[in-house]
Amino acid sequence: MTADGGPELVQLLTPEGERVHHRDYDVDLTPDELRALYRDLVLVRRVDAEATALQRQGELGLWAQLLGQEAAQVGSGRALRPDDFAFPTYREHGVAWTRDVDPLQLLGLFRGVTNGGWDPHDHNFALYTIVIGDQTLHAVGYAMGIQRDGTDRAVITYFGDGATSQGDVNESFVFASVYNAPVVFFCQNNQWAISEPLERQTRIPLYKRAAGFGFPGVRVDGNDVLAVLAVTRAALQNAREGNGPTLIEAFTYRMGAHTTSDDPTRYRVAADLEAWKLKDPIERVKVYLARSGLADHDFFDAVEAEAETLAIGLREGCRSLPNPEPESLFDHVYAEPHSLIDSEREEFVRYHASFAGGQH
Amino acid sequence: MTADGGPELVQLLTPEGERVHHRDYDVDLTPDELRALYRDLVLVRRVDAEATALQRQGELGLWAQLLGQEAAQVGSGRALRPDDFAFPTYREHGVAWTRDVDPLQLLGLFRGVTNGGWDPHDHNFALYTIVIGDQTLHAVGYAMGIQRDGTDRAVITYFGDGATSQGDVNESFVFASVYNAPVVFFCQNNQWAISEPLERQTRIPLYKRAAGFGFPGVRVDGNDVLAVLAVTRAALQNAREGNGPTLIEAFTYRMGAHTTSDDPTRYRVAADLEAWKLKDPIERVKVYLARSGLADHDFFDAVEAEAETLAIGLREGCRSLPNPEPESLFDHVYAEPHSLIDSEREEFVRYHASFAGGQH
Amino acid sequence: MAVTTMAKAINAGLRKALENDPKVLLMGEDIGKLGGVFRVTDGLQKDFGEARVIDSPLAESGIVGTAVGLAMAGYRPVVEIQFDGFVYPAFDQIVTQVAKHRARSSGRTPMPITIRLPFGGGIGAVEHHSESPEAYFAHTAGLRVISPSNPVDAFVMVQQAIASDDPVIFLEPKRRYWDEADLDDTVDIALAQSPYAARVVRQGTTATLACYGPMVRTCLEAALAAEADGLDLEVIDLRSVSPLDIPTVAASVRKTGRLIVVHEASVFLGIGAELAARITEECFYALEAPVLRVGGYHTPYPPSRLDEEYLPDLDRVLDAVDRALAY
Amino acid sequence: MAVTTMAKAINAGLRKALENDPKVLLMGEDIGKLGGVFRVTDGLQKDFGEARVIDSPLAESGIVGTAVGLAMAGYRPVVEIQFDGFVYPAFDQIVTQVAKHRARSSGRTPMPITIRLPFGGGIGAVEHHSESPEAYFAHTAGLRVISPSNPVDAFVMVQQAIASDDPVIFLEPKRRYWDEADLDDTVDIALAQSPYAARVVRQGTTATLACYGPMVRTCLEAALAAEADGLDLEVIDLRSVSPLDIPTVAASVRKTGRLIVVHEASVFLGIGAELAARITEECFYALEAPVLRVGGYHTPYPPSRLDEEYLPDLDRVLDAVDRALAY
Ligand SMILES: Cc1ncc(C[n+]2csc(CCOP(=O)(O)OP(=O)(O)O)c2C)c(N)n1
Ligand SMILES: Cc1ncc(C[n+]2csc(CCOP(=O)(O)OP(=O)(O)O)c2C)c(N)n1
Ligand SMILES: [Mg+2]
Ligand SMILES: [Mg+2]
Repeated sequence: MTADGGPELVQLLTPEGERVHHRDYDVDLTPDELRALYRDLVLVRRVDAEATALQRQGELGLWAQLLGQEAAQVGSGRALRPDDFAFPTYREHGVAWTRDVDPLQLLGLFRGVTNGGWDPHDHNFALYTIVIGDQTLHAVGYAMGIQRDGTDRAVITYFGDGATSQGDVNESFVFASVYNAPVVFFCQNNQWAISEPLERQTRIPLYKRAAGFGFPGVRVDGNDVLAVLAVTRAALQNAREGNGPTLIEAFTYRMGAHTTSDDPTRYRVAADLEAWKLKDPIERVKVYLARSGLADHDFFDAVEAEAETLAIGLREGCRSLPNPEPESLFDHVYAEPHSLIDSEREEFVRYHASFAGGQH
Repeated sequence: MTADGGPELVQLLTPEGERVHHRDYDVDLTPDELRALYRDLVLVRRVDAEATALQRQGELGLWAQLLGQEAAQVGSGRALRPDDFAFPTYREHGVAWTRDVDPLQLLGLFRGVTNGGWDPHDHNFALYTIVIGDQTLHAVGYAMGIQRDGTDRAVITYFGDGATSQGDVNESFVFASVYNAPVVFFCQNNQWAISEPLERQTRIPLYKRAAGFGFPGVRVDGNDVLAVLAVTRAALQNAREGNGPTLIEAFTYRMGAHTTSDDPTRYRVAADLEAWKLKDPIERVKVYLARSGLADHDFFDAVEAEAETLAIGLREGCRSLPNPEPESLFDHVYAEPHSLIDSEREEFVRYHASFAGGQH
Repeated sequence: MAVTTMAKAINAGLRKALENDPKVLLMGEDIGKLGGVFRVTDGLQKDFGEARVIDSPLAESGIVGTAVGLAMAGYRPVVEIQFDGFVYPAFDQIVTQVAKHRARSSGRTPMPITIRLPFGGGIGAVEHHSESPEAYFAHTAGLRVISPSNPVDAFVMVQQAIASDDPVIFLEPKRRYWDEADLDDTVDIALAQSPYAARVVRQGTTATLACYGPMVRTCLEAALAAEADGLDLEVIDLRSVSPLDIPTVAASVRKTGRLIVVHEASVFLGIGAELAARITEECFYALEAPVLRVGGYHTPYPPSRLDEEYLPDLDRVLDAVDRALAY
Repeated sequence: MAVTTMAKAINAGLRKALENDPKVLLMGEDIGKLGGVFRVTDGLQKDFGEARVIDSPLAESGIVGTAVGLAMAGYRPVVEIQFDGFVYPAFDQIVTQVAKHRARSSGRTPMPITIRLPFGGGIGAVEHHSESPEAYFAHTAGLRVISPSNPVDAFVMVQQAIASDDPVIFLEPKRRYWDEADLDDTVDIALAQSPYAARVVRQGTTATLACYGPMVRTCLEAALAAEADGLDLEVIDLRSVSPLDIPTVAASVRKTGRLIVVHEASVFLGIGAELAARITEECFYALEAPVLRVGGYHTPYPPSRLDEEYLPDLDRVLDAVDRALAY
């Protein structure tokens, strides 16, 4: 498979920062909107870098980096309406940002103080899903709910190249297609599933999978925030208008390790990384803004400064994230009273009191 | 979706018994081979009819009829080499016939005297699989074994239109494609999954599913034994030559009920049945043989007589199928000694002996 | 009041739930025009439409997974799994999502999902149509697992399951679908007994039989037969296997001193194991014999001609009673 | 003889199996170049090639399902499931095919499949990486379920699992991967103790602790600590949870009169339930206290900051011992 994504790749902004046109897709953004996208990209990358640092410092048990996937996530996230609903994996920190989830809330799961972190309904952004593929069926179910509500909201679900091999993901294609559900399948093809290259999951470009299920698939330059925005907007609009699902393959690259526990040097060559560095999703926007006089040094400096402040806040916030109360183990397992939970909680309290009593 | 299968339908023998040509597929059969196919079709239909009757008489608990699917099964089964391996569902009585499985052995499962019935290795024909889709992964695994053995054998797996929605079936497409396994996916699209029409499983023709996974798909007239034979032979040859999997959609119709416990009048109209009667898989072969002078009355009568004998043997054989020994419950669960099985068997024997002893 | 089968009682309960709450949806294979292979949903799609009584694609994980999404969107999905042996493809969605999602979201996203599962053997079916998977679900925190033993309970309990904000595995004893009883379909489920409370269905003093679903009738028949031998057996219909109503069983055992647990599922790590462990802990000094268990063997469900050899019946129950009394 | 970690001991066992039988294959996610996320398969693809050490697509049902087909074709697949919480998508293939196929075929088609499952908590991981699903598999007829507690057993038992014609769920106590021991990698597994036999790893008289996998070390530490209080605890490493070695445990209980079962999995319908029920039946008159159980609560595995509150530790084991002695 072509490393550059091939001719089918939808692109509006080249790696060199040149604005190009595409016969099917375009965006018309104000200077403010363009600068806002740049700001998103920079702040999201900074959040990711800071979280990675916090893991190194032992403040987080793990972190799944998005480095390199900022444009795919910001572009698609900004294409959403506030009342649309998004279903992420565990790596969608950039999408979370566009859904106004406080970055600090993302850290809880990785620090081990919660298995969730935010209120999905406040942000129309589901909790992170760790078990590969599960969330794609939830997205289709949610979209079926929208059809029954009779509104024009849409749903987007994120998943990776590796996830496309899971039965659940393919079943979600079947259900979405058969019910013509208003859902966008957003696959970030970052070329790797931990140590396994794309070739372990497919022998043809992933966007073509959709054709097998009877709905459109499109491959977009995942490092081009404008193209991702345009393509995702079109797919969402399509869903709103009752034309059913679309599969978007965002062709990108996982610049970091799979997670902070991973060691990519065992399975991939530095050369690839170097090649992809030239396609950086942020640099091209910066060049474009500067060249076209849409932003000056003051603006870039201001964004840097804002990133710095954000990072400091995140660092302090993380250290002060409270540990869960031991007894909270038993909270929320059931909505209604449960005799076994009650007796185990009682026993738990008795046991811990026995220490206070110095019995041990 | 077009009820007649559309222009993509591969056909070599029209419903009217006219031999037509196709740009990609053909078969060159001797008169003996043609007559043999007709004999297969008639005998297989008779086995099915007899089993259905035996269920009505209470000799079988259930029967899954193949009525209408004889050509799809005989044509594909006869395309196999003896050393190829086939993975059926619960309806492949016609394929079993081509694998020299004694029809009587098919009845055991439906009579409730066994959960299997024959030795898969004697016939290179796996046991019936009732859980929808499971066997497609077994087929791919078996094909991976063949790749490691380094032989030119091939594998075929059968499944229905409804099965295409199962995660396992789609995962089998992924694995076969990624490993380029020598397997043929043979989907009998009989238009129904119990009471659910094809539209509940897909909104495009099923053979197109393969394109989404990177291998060829073809739709063949499932009621045309010659076309099925030609298409399946080509796909198997492809697999042998290292070109990987093919999906064959055999476009046919379930002329009977889903099983003898089903009542199709609740969910489908008689008109469809009438339309499909005109496409009967056996009649067209008979007309062709007669018209082209390849067979005469004596031949047709002889086949009828043979069918009658077969039916009588099946009837008698079925009634005399022995019930399993109660203690056989514990046989074969494990290959090696197992303390729990041993103690339960002991207890079982003690308990039953207590009756003999008249304790109760 | 009308004489009704369990299948029809569940149908009536589903109808009431659909009438009372527009958010209630039914999903499953062949539940529409066909009315399900057991006709439990007969007529419901006709009356409530295809948007609320949904014929699903043939994929159990997809059915349960989309039900999770519908629950997140504010609906109350009632999923039918066609047979016990076909629930396993949905196991990940049930164990990983349905059971755990509420806790994961700190209670923000409840999972008011009911999974209807016809279970158990004795209907002369082919493989995969006679299994008893309840222990898998009972061992899974976050799920509730209940089973009615008669039409009246079936009618009430299915509505209670649907009304619950917790996910409920609703086990339908398929071989009892045709059992009949007088049903008053005007009963107010709000006032009905909790589905998590066991019920003493027969008072006795000699020994206690604890059972649920299809085995309740079997145990009552055994108790009746035992009368002849002068044995006075108490029979408890557990109704819920997760949670278990320990106090009710313990009270009975303190009276009888002996407990036999009966279920179709394999004895090894079946519900009887948990009940035996807990009751022994609760009633250590009251027990005059160890808790005995009557159930399936550690084998796959056999070909149906062995149904009778495999399934607990009146005689096997009484044999266990004899063994308990021998202590 | 060399000091080896459990992870390296399993690696050595896999290597031996690959060397001794050309039909042995390893399958799983990231087991090739990466050597698995725990490096248990480190170097094996390099030495045995991609045809025998297979990086699979990301689909657990597909991995186990193709392993079934490979077994039918005469191979001995050894499947790695990356973490306990990711085994559920394969549940149908495991329960419906791997476990039952041999019986279905009347013994004609054995399923010599080993499923390696790193299990248990205590490594500070995110959700789904700390679960103990053994009861699901132990309740499933047709499977064998074993777990080593130390590097030496790990080395031998993984080879015994692979050599077995029965499917084996091989539970690897991931938090003990880095425990070390002297390993003699020349031992002949044919002469080694059966993996289905429990082992008394500490002689004692006061009470018996029965455990397996990660809890064996915990129980030995508890026994050591108890010495101070003059308690002489016997510790049994069950090694196999299906089947259970009842005679060995019963013999111990007849001596000590008291049994505490310890595991990480939820107590409700956990292995302890079965052991309690059976031992109570076997040793009814010998038991001076009910069998007590120490294990996980009926909750999802909590966020890792609660690892210590959730997992059985030395103190919780001793608390149970105190309660048992109070009878
Ligand atoms: C069902 C399941 N199996 C295995 C894993 C372990 N795992 C976590 S991430 C991952 C790779 C995912 O790759 P991809 O889908 O491409 O997403 P990416 O991590 O590249 O964003 C694996 C195998 C899991 N989380 N869930
Ligand atoms: C996993 C699973 N779910 C449900 C069933 C019940 N069931 C048996 S056959 C069938 C329909 C299958 O339709 P199709 O795949 O088209 O095959 P056909 O019966 O038409 O040959 C269903 C739902 C099953 N056997 N397995
Ligand atoms: Mg990836
Ligand atoms: Mg069909």
